Amino acid sequence: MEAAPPDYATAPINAALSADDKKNLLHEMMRIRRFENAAQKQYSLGKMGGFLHLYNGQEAVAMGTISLTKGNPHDHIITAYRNHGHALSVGMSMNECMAELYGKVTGCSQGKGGSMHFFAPDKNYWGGHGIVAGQTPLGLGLAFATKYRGQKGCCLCYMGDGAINQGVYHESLNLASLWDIPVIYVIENNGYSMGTSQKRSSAFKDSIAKRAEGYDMEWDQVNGHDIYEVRAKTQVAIDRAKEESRPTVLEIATYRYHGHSVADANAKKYRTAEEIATYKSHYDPITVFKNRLIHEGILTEESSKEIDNSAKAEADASVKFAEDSAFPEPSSIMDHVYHEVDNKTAAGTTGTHFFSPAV
Amino acid sequence: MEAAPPDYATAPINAALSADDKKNLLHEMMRIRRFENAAQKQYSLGKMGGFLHLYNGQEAVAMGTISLTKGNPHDHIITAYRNHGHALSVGMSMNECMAELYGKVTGCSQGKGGSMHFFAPDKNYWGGHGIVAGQTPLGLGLAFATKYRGQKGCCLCYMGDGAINQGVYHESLNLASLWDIPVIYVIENNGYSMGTSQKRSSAFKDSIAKRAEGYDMEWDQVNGHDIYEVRAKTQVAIDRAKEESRPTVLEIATYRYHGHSVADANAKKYRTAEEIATYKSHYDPITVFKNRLIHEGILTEESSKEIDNSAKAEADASVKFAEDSAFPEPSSIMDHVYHEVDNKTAAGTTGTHFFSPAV
Amino acid sequence: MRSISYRDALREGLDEELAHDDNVFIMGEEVAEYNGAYKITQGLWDKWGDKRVVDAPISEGGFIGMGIGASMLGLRPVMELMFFSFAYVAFDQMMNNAATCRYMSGGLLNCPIVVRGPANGGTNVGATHSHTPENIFANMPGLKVVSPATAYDAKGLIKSAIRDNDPVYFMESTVLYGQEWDVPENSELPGGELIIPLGKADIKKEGTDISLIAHGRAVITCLEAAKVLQDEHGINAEVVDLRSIRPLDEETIMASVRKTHKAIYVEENKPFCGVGAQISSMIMEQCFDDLDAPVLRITSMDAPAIYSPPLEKIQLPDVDDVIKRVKEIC
Amino acid sequence: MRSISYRDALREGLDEELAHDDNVFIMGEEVAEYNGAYKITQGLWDKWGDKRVVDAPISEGGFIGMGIGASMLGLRPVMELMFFSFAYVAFDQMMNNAATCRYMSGGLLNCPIVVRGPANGGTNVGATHSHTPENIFANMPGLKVVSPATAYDAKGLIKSAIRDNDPVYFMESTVLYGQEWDVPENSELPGGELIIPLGKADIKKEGTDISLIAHGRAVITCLEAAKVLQDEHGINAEVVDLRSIRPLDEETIMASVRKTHKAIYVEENKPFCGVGAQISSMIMEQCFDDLDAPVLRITSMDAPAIYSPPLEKIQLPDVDDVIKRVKEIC
Ligand SMILES: Cc1ncc(C[n+]2csc(CCOP(=O)(O)OP(=O)(O)O)c2C)c(N)n1
Ligand SMILES: Cc1ncc(C[n+]2csc(CCOP(=O)(O)OP(=O)(O)O)c2C)c(N)n1
Ligand SMILES: [Mg+2]
Ligand SMILES: [Mg+2]
Repeated sequence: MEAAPPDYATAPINAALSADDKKNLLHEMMRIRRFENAAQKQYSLGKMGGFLHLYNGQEAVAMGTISLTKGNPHDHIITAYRNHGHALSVGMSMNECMAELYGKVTGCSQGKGGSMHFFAPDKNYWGGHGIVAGQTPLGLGLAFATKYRGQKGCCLCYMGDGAINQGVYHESLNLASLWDIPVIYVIENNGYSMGTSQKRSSAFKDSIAKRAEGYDMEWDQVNGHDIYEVRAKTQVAIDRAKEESRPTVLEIATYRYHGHSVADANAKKYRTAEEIATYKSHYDPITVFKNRLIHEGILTEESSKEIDNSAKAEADASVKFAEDSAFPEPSSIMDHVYHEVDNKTAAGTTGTHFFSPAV
Repeated sequence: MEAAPPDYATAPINAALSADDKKNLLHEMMRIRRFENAAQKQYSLGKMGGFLHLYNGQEAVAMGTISLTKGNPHDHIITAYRNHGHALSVGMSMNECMAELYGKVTGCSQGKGGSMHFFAPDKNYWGGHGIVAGQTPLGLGLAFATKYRGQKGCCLCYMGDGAINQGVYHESLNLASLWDIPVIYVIENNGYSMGTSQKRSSAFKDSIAKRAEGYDMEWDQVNGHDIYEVRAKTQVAIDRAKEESRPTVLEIATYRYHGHSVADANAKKYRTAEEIATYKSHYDPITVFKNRLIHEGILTEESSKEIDNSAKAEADASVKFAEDSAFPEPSSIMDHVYHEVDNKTAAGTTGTHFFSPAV
Repeated sequence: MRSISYRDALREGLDEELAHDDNVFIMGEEVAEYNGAYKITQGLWDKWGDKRVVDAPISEGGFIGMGIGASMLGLRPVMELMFFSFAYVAFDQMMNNAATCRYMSGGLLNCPIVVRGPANGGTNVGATHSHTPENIFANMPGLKVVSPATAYDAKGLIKSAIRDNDPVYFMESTVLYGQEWDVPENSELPGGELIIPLGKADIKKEGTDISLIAHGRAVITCLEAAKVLQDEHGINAEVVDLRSIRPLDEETIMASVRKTHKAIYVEENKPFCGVGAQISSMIMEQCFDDLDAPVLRITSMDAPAIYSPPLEKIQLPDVDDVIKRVKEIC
Repeated sequence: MRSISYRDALREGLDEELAHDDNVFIMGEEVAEYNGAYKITQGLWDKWGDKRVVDAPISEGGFIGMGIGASMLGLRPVMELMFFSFAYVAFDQMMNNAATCRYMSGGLLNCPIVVRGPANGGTNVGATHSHTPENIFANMPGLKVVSPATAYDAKGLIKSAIRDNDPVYFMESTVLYGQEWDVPENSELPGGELIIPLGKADIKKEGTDISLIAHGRAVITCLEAAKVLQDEHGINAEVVDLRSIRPLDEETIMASVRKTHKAIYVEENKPFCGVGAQISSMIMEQCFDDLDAPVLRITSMDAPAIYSPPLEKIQLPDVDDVIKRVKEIC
């Protein structure tokens, strides 16, 4: 860490926050943490299928960045499979998220997507995508459409540090810069792609965001453990997107506490126990911010505990909601394949859309 | 152009050339030019199918770089579809190349590949590839194999300026740098991908080769109209590959005189007549080198003419060779699909490999 | 009725849809300033400008993915692949993001895109440029695959494809671009425009003795073969043009087979798991007792596309191949 | 004879081939230090080191393309796709460079690669991670596609695949990895090792009443169904396991059908242009007069793979589906 880091609390975007706003940011981060903990517990009880990629340790990234888009109808969000934090940050309810993990009909995707695929287009939230970097051109497209329509907006497109080595990301960078598309690529650099450290997967100098320079594009590095810094530096990129219609790559340093997914048997093999412990004790984004707010005099240990308790209660309730919900009807397997079929339009009722020798 | 450019004739690799060596380089460039002219003529007479991408104007790139690999058993060459110059530079005969254009059985690929797909593995020449940038990981693999075997060698992997926006090229750059693979990406920057100028397809600052920096990789820019400079700067990259096993990206400035392919109806629309004329009169790599050798006192206009005449005669003879050759037998359509089948091995004779309801 | 080329018909369709809906835009390599590698978009950039007709770098995965993302917000990109073979560098975007996002979101997302371009062999451009992936894309639920054989169909189908709210992959043929067919002026049409629904096959020639079923350029081959069969062999073949592979007009296919009791599927696809395999097995599943002989298939010879011009002609199914097979079972 | 898991059988095969030929190396995401996402390569990095077992970044197009290039010089890369679904980001390399270079060079080039990994649904990982592209790759001449159903086959086939001089795409199933089967020790074998040639189907159960033909995990479903059919319904089904889809053992398939006169193809593929479409149309072409009923097909329900665990179970063919269909025609 540097000697005297700038204090991002004084950045205008943070200075403008009321005490309630700040407590709300803390609350939102705690909600993410509590949601993930509840999900982990239910997963290990066998209540879910597939994968479960937890966001613990990275909360300040999703919440810090997405808090800047609130109330802007033309700001869009899209991310990869580690997407519960983003989903909650855009305002999705714990209930619909937990139910989705259970594969219940009350889930945000009616049980069709699972952990990796949360969506809420009404909240400008476009998922939740499982193919590494597959969402990077989609984010470009969301920003392109915003510009095409003459709207002032941007797209925050999240990805992991392992995703920077997929070709489609580079194609997207070139297109973004060439066409002045207001997209912001947020690399959540937690140091590892599954069991592979950043150094073993990526050749770079100084920063993995710096590849942006090859496309004549702006980039920055951000300390993702400090939500103030996340907000301050991301706001610069958002302003650039909206004022100049120029893209940015942000590399946000963060850490994930759990294994790659809950099924990661090696979670403790490719990282030392000390490394994990150091992050938890020194850099935890929730603790850092909580202490900061206590230091600012707007929070006490007790009021913090209360906030956390309410987050936990909400998470517990979401488990109950999910448990009590029904599974989708088997017939729903054939829904949501084609828009035209679902809507029984002329197109949807012309010709055979489905081929079902099994039936 | 700069005020006093360095004289690359004095670079050790060029200083070591005998007068005959130099005349030979000129001869080889003239051979490429004459081959292409002959091919163009026959193409317009309807003797060939498909595409014909001519190399006129770019001769110093293939010949300059490939002349550095002569006699090195572990140096490999691979390129895109504009590959006649490279094929002749590695020592393929005009006959087998022209016959391939005709789709004759005497063609290097027995008429199976056509203009875009010349191959000569015995000369370490691995094609000729039609999918833009598709060859970039292949070149990486050739260099990887060389290193794997403990051989001192490298791979020169050529590509166009339009190819830098394909994702697989970036994936290759990362792998090359991460794994210290002795590959050299040679971007033949002729300013256009089909009808699109470099500026309209690629976002960059200073140089399109500079994207290499994002991968902590060396890069350089080269004047491709001066074969001395091409050789001098490429040798640096080859040395880096062989001594340090490190990759390089070279951007070689060059120009193509003809349309994208001979069928390019717009060849004169997206470039001004002046631009083309300027290149031909001031920067033609053959004229530049010819004049240089005259200036050096080792060539006269007459001896140059003689060399050119012999190149032309060879090209004319190759047309005759191609004309006189037979088309492949129809049954050969089914050859060369599977190694095991062609070689009638146990594997090749077990089970059905081909499904021929038409027969 | 005027006669126009398949190329001009496509362009008219695109032009009309650009006029019909501001959300429609065209994107692809060389589609704008160059007027299209195969001139399908000739004049459209001049008329509609940079915003509606966009030249893309050689980044098919990137720009098609971008189009998919934009379509989720309601734009309707029509993306040209210079060759449909180049879909293979954009395959993940086309098979996952386009085909599955609606499903995985429980219907919250939508992907109204068109990807179009030529998907054919026969012009000696070699194995990598001659793929015919109708079967591959039609395998994936969530996608639609269309393959017009005539100018009339090309115009009517491209307009339907653009208005369709699902991803449509529209596979043309460079060999057909120059062929001319009757296409009515809009003023001659009751609704004022030519719209052909996806999922409707077309009996291109009525017949009683055998059903020749095909899509794309193979339809033309079948029509020529049917003429010779009629004129020289007294065999009255019916030619069924699928036009749309998914959705598929099963009824028209089966009705034809129930009438003729014999069928051959003709295609320029490779044989293994090609469209013909699917259609022939459907016919045999549904019309087993109506058939006088197994459904036959005629396809490309089962090797990568060869360059050598006279050999590539042999590799692809031609009129003689069709006649020969018909005579074997009629 | 000992019993080992499909996973261990694969690993033994890989290990033996690493020992057999210095040109063999393994490459993929997490295959080395992590021991493989599904632990197929457990212990191999420890034993063979960095050179022979290589961890790759998430760049499937780049590293598979690299393997293809290296194979042209004689190396024999065995490349793991963590899920075979990720082939879609490497599709051009796998369909063009691997499949066509030999052809386009008139036989001068060669591509002895193996790409292997799980290609299956059924574990609730969603639509993008559950593709079953056997049909897609087997469509392309120049490629070989293998899909073992048991530990025995997995070991014998992976060894053949690695020694094969053509590109082999080897599709496994995460659902099978833990299943145990008899696999002989090398010392028990006449040749000292277990090699199963590609292109040989295996009659997994003899029968007389109907042929249940399948590949991969569906073979196991058929075996279970056959047992119930025998025990509870007195129907003696024969179970034919293709093992290798291309090359294909037509003889064994047709001999079985000629014996039983009835056939069902069972697969976890999507139906349209799936492997079952190909095999059923081949059977009907070749055994039309031997058949007492059309060849039926049982496939995945025709939608992208659903997440919801109880529903994904329904989406895929199971024992009851097979029994129900068999009883319809037996
Ligand atoms: C194209 C593709 N290849 C491989 C995978 C398997 N995979 C899923 S996540 C992952 C690691 C990604 O790491 P990173 O991008 O750093 O994100 P993080 O998990 O750290 O959030 C891998 C290899 C995939 N989903 N898609
Ligand atoms: C993936 C892919 N997309 C598009 C094409 C069609 N195409 C062939 S060459 C070319 C232009 C390439 O330009 P550049 O790389 O600069 O090479 P040059 O022709 O100038 O040598 C295009 C678009 C292709 N062959 N492959
Ligand atoms: Mg990471
Ligand atoms: Mg160029």
